[in-house]
Amino acid sequence: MGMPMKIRAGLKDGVTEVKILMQHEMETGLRKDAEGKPIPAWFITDVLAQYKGKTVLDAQFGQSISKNPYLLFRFKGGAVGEKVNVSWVDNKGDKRSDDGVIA
Amino acid sequence: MNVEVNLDRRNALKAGGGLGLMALFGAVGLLSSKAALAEWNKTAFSAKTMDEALAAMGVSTAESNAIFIQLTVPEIAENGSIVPVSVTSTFPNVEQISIFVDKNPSVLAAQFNIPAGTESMVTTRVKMGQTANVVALIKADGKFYRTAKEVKVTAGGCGG
Amino acid sequence: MNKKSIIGATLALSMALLANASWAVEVVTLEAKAAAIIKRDFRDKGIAKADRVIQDELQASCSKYLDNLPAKLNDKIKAQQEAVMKYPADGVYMGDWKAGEKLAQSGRGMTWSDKAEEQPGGNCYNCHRLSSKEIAYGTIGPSLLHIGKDRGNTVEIQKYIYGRIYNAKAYNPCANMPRFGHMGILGEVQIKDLVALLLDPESPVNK
Amino acid sequence: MTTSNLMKVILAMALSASFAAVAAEPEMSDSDRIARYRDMISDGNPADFDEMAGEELWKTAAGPSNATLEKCDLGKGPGVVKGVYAVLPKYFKDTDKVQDLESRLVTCMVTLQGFSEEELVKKPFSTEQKKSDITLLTTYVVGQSKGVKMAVALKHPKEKEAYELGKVIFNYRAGPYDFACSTCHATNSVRIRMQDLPNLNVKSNAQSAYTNWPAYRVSQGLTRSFQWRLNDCFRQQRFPEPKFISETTIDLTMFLAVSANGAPYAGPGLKR
Repeated sequence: MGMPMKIRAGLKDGVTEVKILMQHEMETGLRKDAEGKPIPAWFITDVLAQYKGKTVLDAQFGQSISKNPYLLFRFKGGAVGEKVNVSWVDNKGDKRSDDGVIA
Repeated sequence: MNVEVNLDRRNALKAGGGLGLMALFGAVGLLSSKAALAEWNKTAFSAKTMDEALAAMGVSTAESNAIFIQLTVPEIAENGSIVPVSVTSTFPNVEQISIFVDKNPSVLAAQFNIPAGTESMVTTRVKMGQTANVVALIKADGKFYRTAKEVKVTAGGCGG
Repeated sequence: MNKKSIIGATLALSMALLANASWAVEVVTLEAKAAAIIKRDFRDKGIAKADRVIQDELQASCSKYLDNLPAKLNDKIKAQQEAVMKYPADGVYMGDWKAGEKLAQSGRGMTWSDKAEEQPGGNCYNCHRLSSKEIAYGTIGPSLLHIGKDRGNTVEIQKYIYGRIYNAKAYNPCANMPRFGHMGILGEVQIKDLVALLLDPESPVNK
Repeated sequence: MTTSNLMKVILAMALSASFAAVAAEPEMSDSDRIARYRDMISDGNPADFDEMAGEELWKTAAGPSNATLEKCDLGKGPGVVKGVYAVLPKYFKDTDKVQDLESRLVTCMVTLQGFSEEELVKKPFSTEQKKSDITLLTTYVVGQSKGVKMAVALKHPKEKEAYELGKVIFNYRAGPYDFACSTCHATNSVRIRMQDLPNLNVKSNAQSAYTNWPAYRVSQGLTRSFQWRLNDCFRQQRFPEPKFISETTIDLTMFLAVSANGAPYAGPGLKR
């Protein structure tokens, strides 16, 4: 089970802005540890954001996304007090799902 | 489960999220790792050059356009491990936004599928091993467009 | 001047003296106390041994006077530093500017995370502008861009630059710049390479 | 082309026109560009996660005494976390010492939870392998002072002395490079490589520098405490290692914290 995300969602002029901060190492697989052994690649591959069961963003990541990935996007609609659900899965099959309440 | 894995995720998306995989995601609120991995474009994300990556994504031509694609990156990044990238497109019917770093070991950083109702705008952060071009690729009405900007990655701190 | 004002002036003067004296005592006490605390609070780590916090006369004086030494003390310390200056025995001051550029780029060396066997860098770009191609340069020291072009490349200039890198304190006792040669941070070969980086007409510093 | 698409095109043209106007503005300096970079990464600080983890630690019973830290007196009475970072370092009667946040947390972990001080100070900083509990707790506590104006007092004689000693330590030149803190931090508008250096003798500089620590260090992927910051300063000064929560580090912190008085605390920050 992955570590919790931080999701902030705000409604303005009929558009919901979603900011997501995920906790993940995002190892490229190219780094070496102190003993010179390669650190295996470990990164989020897929992110899905949904509002009321409908997909509002569908992302795929590669090794070049920064540690603790950050995402910002906007979708039309949304209502204060409703939830935006975000889930991710990484290349090892680990996953995480969290909700952010629209403010 | 097997049936769902074999479903084309793109088609599932277009069907409006009420079928197959999307129903599963909606109900569980979690991505099915198996399904997701099957979908993840391994060839494109492992590509070492822009040409390889574009080929893996089925892009034969991508017209250069800096007017309808706004790519916002810092001119200088104090640290290559976080480089903020924002892509906004004013093309109608944007379906996909992709971000590349042309000198990274794997050039494709991220690909975003933009469903109807979601603005054609996304901000994220990428790693850059050295000074390089950040490339934004947009798919709109089935056609591809691109723009690029250079980000200088500098030596930081006292170096120790 | 009437009597009252004389008394007033004397009083003011003696009060000023008193204040001054107690201030001086206070400072000495604080400095000694701080030095004792520092000596107690630091420990060996890697190549950085605890005795590094013990000040030499130059360091103690510059600390005490916030880098503005009284003239007499300034002359004394400058003379001490001049006396320990060492120039290359072969009379050659310039080496390879390419090796010099590499050294200038490196900010490593002498910290507890550095290794004893590694040659410390020159740390030059940390504080100085050198090659016009490097935009990530510091500004604590003056810009050295085009220094060779502007000052020429005579043996006198070469020797002067060598000396400034070997021991900047022989020119200005409380300079920010480390005493690279005197403190054993850089050897003769390294300093020569840096002189070349600064003065060689082919060096990017002079392009 | 539909009407709405036409609107998009017009909007795009207007946007590109305004972009052209931006480009025509006078050259940005490299420092402006760096400032812009910092501004662009300022949203979404991973230190938030450490604040959350630290709060969990604060409220969870631990140690040989199996107690939480909820009765810990950080300077505003037992259990008060809100705003305490803005009054630290401070003199504490029970220990008869001036203490900064990290040393006070150690005191509480020893007295309330029964940990051994010797063990606690052995590995006080986070590493890639393991985050430090003291740093996580610190991150939580400082987050509870966001927006609170720095008001470090110099009332007790020991507080005054710590400040005066801190000032001397700030100017103490030693080591193979002859460096003091002041070598890099007592001049206006200078930089090392691309990093602007705050002149800590200037109030506004000292305020923005101090109130943005602790901070998440992008280059290390970890949240770093103020004790760590000073430790790394001494490393770069080519000094030996200052002992964790030693008087030297606390006196220096006192000097810097007082210099920041009056400014709202803005951390945990986000740094290169």
